Amino acid sequence: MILHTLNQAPANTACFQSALSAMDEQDSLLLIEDGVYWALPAYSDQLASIPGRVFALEADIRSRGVGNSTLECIDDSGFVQLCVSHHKVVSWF
Amino acid sequence: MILHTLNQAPANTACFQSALSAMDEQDSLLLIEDGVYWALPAYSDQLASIPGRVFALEADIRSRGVGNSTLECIDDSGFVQLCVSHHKVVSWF
Amino acid sequence: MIFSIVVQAPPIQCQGAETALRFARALLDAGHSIHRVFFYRDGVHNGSALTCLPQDEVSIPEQWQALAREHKLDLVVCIAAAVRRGLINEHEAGRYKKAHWNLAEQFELSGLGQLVEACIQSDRVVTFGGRS
Amino acid sequence: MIFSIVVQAPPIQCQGAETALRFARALLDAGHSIHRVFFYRDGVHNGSALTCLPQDEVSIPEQWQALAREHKLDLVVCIAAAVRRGLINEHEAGRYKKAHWNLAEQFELSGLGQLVEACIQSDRVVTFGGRS
Amino acid sequence: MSAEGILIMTRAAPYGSSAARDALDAALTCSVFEQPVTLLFLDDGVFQLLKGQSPTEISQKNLNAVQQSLPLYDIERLCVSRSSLDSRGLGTDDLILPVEVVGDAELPQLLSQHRHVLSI
Amino acid sequence: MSAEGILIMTRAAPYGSSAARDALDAALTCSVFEQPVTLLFLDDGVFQLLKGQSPTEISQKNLNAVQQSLPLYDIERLCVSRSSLDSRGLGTDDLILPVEVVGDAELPQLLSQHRHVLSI
Repeated sequence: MILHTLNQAPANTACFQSALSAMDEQDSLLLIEDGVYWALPAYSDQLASIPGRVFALEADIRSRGVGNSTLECIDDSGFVQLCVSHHKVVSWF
Repeated sequence: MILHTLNQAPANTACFQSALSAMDEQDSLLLIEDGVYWALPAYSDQLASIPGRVFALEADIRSRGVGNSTLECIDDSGFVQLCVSHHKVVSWF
Repeated sequence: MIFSIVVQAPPIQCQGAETALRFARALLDAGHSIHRVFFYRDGVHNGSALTCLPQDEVSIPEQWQALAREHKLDLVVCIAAAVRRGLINEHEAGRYKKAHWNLAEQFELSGLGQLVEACIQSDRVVTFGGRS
Repeated sequence: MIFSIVVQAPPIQCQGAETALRFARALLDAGHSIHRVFFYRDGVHNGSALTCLPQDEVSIPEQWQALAREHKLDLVVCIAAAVRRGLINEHEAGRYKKAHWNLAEQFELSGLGQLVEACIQSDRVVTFGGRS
Repeated sequence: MSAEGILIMTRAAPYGSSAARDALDAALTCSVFEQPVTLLFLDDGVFQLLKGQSPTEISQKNLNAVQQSLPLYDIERLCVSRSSLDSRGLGTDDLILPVEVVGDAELPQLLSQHRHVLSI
Repeated sequence: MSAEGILIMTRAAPYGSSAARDALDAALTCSVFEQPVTLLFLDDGVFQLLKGQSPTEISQKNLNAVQQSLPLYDIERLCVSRSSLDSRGLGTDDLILPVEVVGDAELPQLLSQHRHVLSI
């Protein structure tokens, strides 16, 4: 039950791949900052291969013009709730 | 006749690929700082696909324990000479 | 729940410091407590008293200060990382014979032990990073 | 040949500033001239007067200063990038009502126009970057 | 070959780092000093031009606004890497401004056309 | 599941950035405060452990020297990603210290064994 945060845009594939390999199906991934570009349709296969649930930080999605993503968007208080509902937080940057 | 410098280690494949795509056979690539890890045998195929000549900065190779590379190593004065013998310098980081 | 926050991102060049601030506010709004905010690596620049911005922009260091005043936050800047990067308080200025100093009020220089202690005392430790 | 150097890497967290220094020395050794060294983005921290290192380490800002004194180098720090990051001289301290300042001697705050002018005047412009 | 002007190459996504804004500032300054300038968007840098940005919640200035003023500043060429767009599933319709789409094979020539290349 | 101690995860090559040194400093401090600590080297972070480093020319301190002192500090576990080693053509013989090689499938468990994970 780990919450992983990832703030790197798609050119940093190594960061995404490593986060993925460190996750199991009980974990969740929260895309923040430039990490929200992974929510674009072009990356739906990569997102689908993530074992756990995936979220994106709403403020970062809106800031960047990453529209109509099917991801579950959460605000800062949702981020806090995810931290509480998981046992720890691992940051990928 | 462009000298390209690259300072990113192999996890940053996008940086290496973009540098490569911007080079033609008259250009040269100088690996500096963490870029010298591309001189490891594991990356010989990628290096072989570079259209121009490839150099590595000696101080960075020695610092990192990247041994017995077949690349041409140059010192800081060699770096200066490459800047002079090419028309411009493009930095990839 | 008891949280600690680790900030490794500098305040201007990376977004991490701003994200950390918003997260800290959301924590307090939700009734959690923040044991400590620890600034490490280039994150130490969050503690600069000399940041100067146009009037329509609010500086990240000032926002940390305001939050610390209101909620009695413990803002600790890693001393080893800070002095190397030219972020010092009056005491260090004396020790290194510098005529000036630049650590903002509310921030305190201390050792990496404060990061370890934060880990021991906190239920959750959340890191906000830069890139390098 | 006339060179200019652009430094975008901060002095501690990235190697780029040190590489730029070695490159600058090699340029001068080879008889080339350096029109300007321009510090941009987090590279502005190269101009800090408050960097404090253990006695067995030499600070990057001090090495730039020594090189500038010996070779009359023009070390220009981007003023917009600098003041946002808390790097100011006495004049800016007055303007922004700060009691302290921290720009090292030999460094000068000026606009991005100095970068463009360096491009116009130089045969080669070589950039040393950080990562973010 | 008469290489002229300055090419500013930018490869980072906006807002996560200040690179996008810093590259724009440099380009605008070139223009103020009447230097021909080209902006080249590569890799994650193509995200800088996405439409519909609205970064008030993250306390940053909207880059789209500055970008729309680029034509007024006589910034002559905005070049975007085709492969960077393609791999991100983006087309020119997704971008805030009309741009020149550059294939990988044209990159070396684009670089050599300019007197200096600044990476920001 | 009793999660105990601190895992420090480090993913950057040494010398190009200060991350390697900063991660080591944090690990040594954990040890001074008698906290069980594990170092995990992932991605380019595995280069931190390469033998034969000699960074005097670039004015940096030799990390190999600090690394060799790790056992004296009771740093209990040094974990290295197998896939990161493999993709770089490296084996444990290339490394300065004996390490625990961790497959991708074991990574989730390694993370969950620790109370906190710090990325540096």
